[in-house]
Amino acid sequence: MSEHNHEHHVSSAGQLWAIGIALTILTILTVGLSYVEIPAPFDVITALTIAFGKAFLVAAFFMNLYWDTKFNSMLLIGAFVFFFLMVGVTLLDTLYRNDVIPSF
Amino acid sequence: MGRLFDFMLPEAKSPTAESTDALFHFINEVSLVLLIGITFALIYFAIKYRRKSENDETPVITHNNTLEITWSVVPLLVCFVIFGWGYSGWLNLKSVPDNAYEIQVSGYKWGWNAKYDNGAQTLNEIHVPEGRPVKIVLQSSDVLHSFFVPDYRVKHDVVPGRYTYVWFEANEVGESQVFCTEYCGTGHSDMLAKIIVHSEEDFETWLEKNGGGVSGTPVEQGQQLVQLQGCITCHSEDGSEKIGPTFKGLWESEETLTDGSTVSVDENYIRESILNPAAKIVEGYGNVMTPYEGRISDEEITNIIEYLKTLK
Amino acid sequence: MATAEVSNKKTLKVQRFKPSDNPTNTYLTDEKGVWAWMTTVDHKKIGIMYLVSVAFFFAVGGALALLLRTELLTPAKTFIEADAYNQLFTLHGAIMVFFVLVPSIPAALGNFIMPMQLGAKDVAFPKLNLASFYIYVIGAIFTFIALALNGLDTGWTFYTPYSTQSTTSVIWVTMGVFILGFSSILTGTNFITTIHKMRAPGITWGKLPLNVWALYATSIIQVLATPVLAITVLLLTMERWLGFGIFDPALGGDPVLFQHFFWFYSHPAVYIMIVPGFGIISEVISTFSKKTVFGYWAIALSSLAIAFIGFLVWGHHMFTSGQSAVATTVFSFLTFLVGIPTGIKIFNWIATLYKGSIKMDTPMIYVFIFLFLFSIGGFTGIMLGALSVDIHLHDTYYVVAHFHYVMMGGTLIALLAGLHFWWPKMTGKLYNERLAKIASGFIFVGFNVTFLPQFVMGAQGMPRRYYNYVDQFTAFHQTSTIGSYLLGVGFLIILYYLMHSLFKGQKSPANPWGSRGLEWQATSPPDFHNFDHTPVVIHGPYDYHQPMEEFQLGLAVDGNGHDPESAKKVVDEEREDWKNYSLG
Amino acid sequence: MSNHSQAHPAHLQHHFVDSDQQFDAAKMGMWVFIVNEILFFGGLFCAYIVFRAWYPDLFTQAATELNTVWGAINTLVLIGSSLTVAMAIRSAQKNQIKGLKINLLITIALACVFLLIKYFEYSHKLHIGIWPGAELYTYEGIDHPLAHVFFSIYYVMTGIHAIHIIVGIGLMIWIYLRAKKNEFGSEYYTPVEMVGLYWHLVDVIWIFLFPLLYLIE
Repeated sequence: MSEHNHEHHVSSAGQLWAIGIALTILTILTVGLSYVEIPAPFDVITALTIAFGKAFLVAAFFMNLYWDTKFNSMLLIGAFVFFFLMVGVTLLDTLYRNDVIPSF
Repeated sequence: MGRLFDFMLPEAKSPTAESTDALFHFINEVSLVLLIGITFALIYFAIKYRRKSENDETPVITHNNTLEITWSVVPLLVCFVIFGWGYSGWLNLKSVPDNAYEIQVSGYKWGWNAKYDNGAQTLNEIHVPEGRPVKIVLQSSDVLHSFFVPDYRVKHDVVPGRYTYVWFEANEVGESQVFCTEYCGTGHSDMLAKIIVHSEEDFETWLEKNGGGVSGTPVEQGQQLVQLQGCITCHSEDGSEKIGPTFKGLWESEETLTDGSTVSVDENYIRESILNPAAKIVEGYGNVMTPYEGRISDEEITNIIEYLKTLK
Repeated sequence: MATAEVSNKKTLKVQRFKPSDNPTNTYLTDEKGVWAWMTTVDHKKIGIMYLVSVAFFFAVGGALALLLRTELLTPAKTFIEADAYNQLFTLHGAIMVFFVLVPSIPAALGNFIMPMQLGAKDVAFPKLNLASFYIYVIGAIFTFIALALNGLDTGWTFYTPYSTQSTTSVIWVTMGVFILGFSSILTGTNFITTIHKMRAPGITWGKLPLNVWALYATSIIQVLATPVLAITVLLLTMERWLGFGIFDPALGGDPVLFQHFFWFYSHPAVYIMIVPGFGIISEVISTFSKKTVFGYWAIALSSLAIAFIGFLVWGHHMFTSGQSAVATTVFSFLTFLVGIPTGIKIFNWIATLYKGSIKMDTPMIYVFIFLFLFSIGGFTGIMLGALSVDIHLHDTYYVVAHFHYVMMGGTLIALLAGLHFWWPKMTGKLYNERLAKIASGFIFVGFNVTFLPQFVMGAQGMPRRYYNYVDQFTAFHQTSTIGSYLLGVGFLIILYYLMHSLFKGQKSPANPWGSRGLEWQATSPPDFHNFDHTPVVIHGPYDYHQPMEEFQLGLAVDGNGHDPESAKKVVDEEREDWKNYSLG
Repeated sequence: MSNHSQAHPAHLQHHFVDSDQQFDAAKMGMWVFIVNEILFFGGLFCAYIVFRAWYPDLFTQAATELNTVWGAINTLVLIGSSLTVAMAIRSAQKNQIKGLKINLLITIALACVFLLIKYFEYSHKLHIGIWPGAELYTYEGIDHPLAHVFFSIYYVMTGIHAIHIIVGIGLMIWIYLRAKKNEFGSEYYTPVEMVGLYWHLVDVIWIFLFPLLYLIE
């Protein structure tokens, strides 16, 4: 029975509100940017970057990962890694169906 | 040649088989050596180090890095060789020679329909010339099938809504078996075909004789159509029992449906049963037929009906 | 009384707790009656309930297999119709995969043994554990409803568009599989947490039994892969019900995408089935050689390597499916990489035997059978990973033989090894060793007679899932059928002597095999709380050169060891001192 | 094993050594559960990405049918509820039971607002013929043969998310009732924190769903 004996982190109210406001601003930003004409791949990239930023804020400060054991953060990162592997490898098929012979 | 595992493979009848067979034998032989080694070690250790008393002392051997690395790296290298070998053989299976003769083959539940460049059609027989690369372009009209010719070591899934292909070069006159290897329902194991290899001249003659598709009177055309469209895979013409009701005596008969009602067989009933078979199912049969909507013209339906009228 | 230094340099006051050979109070006597069993949160009882269910489903799936083999005695119809045959092989596959192989070792044996190997009183979430059992039962009920309605004829793989067009009860089964998936997910979640948080003092990662390592790797796969299965069958249900258009080409979908989704779970699922088997082999081989496992870390970490690489090879089920050439190449390459850690394990196990003190009791016989059969399964797997050869062998009986060698010759034989190994622990009874050896002979011979001919006819071109076949394969099929009957006889013998042992068997001592494993330092059968004390571990689980007494240590406290403060009591003495503890 | 020691707190289950171990185990179990939720939605995102890569036109055309303003408002509603649930945990940690209850009630209310907006979005679409699946889909405003595929993906993603919201509401009502019985405080608030983690996860998923579905025209 290992790795305990730590103090539970208690966030201050100001801190939580600051995160909440940051998330609100990012939401307004991403909606605003959707009305701006950004060339093709970059619109998605911006929107997803903002989304990942928001997800990071929620995970790190609302879900307390910032103060938690590293292992729980690893679990979250691991989940995303496997998700990207799944998508990436599936796209290896779906994007390259027309190449009769592998083009590398 | 006489390799140890020759008995496992059917005789190769296409150059596409060469690389595959060589690799098959190589893996089998390496595996056999390793398996004998493993089995020998197991038996030898079990006898040599059998327990003599309950107080036996055993040495503490936790690990040995040299050994660990050896039996990791050596198999890895062998695996790389196998990968490269398999990859190059597979590239050959994908690269169709430019002069290949093209045949359109369509899989359906449950048969294979082949169309040739001059309009000739065959059912469950694919006629090919000897000594010339043949490209089979595959399509499916219902579910997944898979086109497999063991003699040529080629196989590819037949996917609805897409074209796929295999190629081979038959190097002797004769017949080769075609199997469907993707499960497709009741008649999956009956979805067989033969590849019939003619010499180059015989093939040209055969092609000319059968060119131009269906011909003749409406009844004659109908008779050819029930063959080519694969109707006779499931519906017999002589009254014998198959997956669907027989054609013999069908015309103007009374059929009892699964919901208990009866219907008399007329033009419109037959037309509906071809285009939308699920609408009325005859009692005692399953709803397994593929709808022919979009795959058959009105004229062809009329000809089939004319032919069915003759099957008293 | 003495003190022992454990992992984090903490010195604990310990004493020896020798397990009694005649326990009066065990988990079997603790709470009796059907209701007490059905509502229990005890991991041991839940494990037993899983074991009984798995045995039941195995009997059903096995009976279906015998029917299939009987039908295949003749090239045309022998005694059942094509549609019935298609339903039988679908059910055989679905039952064996979802109801037997996936839960067999982790949920049945793992549930019983793993917390004991950690020196824990239970898994981290006992109620969740019971819930996963009932979810499993509900999933099974859904499947049986499907059988009572129209059955299922899609093959266990549910390939679209056949599965969206089939007139059988596909939705009931997909919902059953959806529900069943959650049972697997919850077990995995429970095990990961248990292994991290519930280890007894002294069990560092380097002293974790290899069975626990294997279950850890398995649980990771379960948690990561099973949700994708859930979403796949959910989308398939929607495809059938509403015509979603994601998988059915007639509606604009892509059938190959379905195969990606399906195999993203179902290939790792193969490792969910086999990796726990590896754990059992490590335990048994060490015990019956009385020797430290050779290459502990190689075996432990190769399980994790298999778990990881196993996620990236699913496309080798799809070499002929029409996936892109790039994907095919990458999948083939990665497939060879996943073969290596498996090979490493086999070599390490054999090296463990070297200079051991080998006793060929029934569990060890099954380990030998495993090593032989699984090697064949592995080699033929390499064969199927090679691109050009796989084109020829894909979807033939060669593949059927290959996965039976891996799943039955591997997982099921490992399960039998584990069952015979831990049977005295679970029931407190010994079984008839002579009958057990005879049965293992039947199984070994029967298995090879059944499946070796399938390699040959597969390579000759015999496709799988065939009701009728061409005449040239008759002899192979008939040999195979005879072998399957021998297998059936073997399993009946096992059923007989295990039942006999349960009711009339000789009483087992606490540790009949002289194992150093922590689970053997409890009574047989164990107490409700597994141990009467909090175990303290100072040696690795396979340190056969250390005296048995030093594997029987526990926190020395007044009372029962439940005092939460006692775990933290640090006694200020030197390490050497613990050796002076009184053996009385 | 009968006599539990006197020092045992009421919430401590028999198989744990102490409260810390119990809390850590629960939290880790919850994170493992979150991992599998991510992979669960991951399957849907994968289908989304594959179809988007195949038919980019379909996605940009079809997304115009989704109302960005309501989507954005719903995003803010969920962010607000995440904030209040974080405040609820803080209240529990500081032994402020009243604050815990008030924050839970606000969270439940915001979750209901989210569902209400979702209800209006759904009913509007169903009204004009945008149904999930090819069989029921009748809307003709989008000139693309696979328009039904986009909306199938839209409905299944937002639908499963909405089911998570409903489950979350149920869990918070349960926590609220337990809080009313004074079961939580600075010594023991594990269930509050677990439900909080779940709720934040639901929020994070929506944070990705919103730009991918609503903001791509």
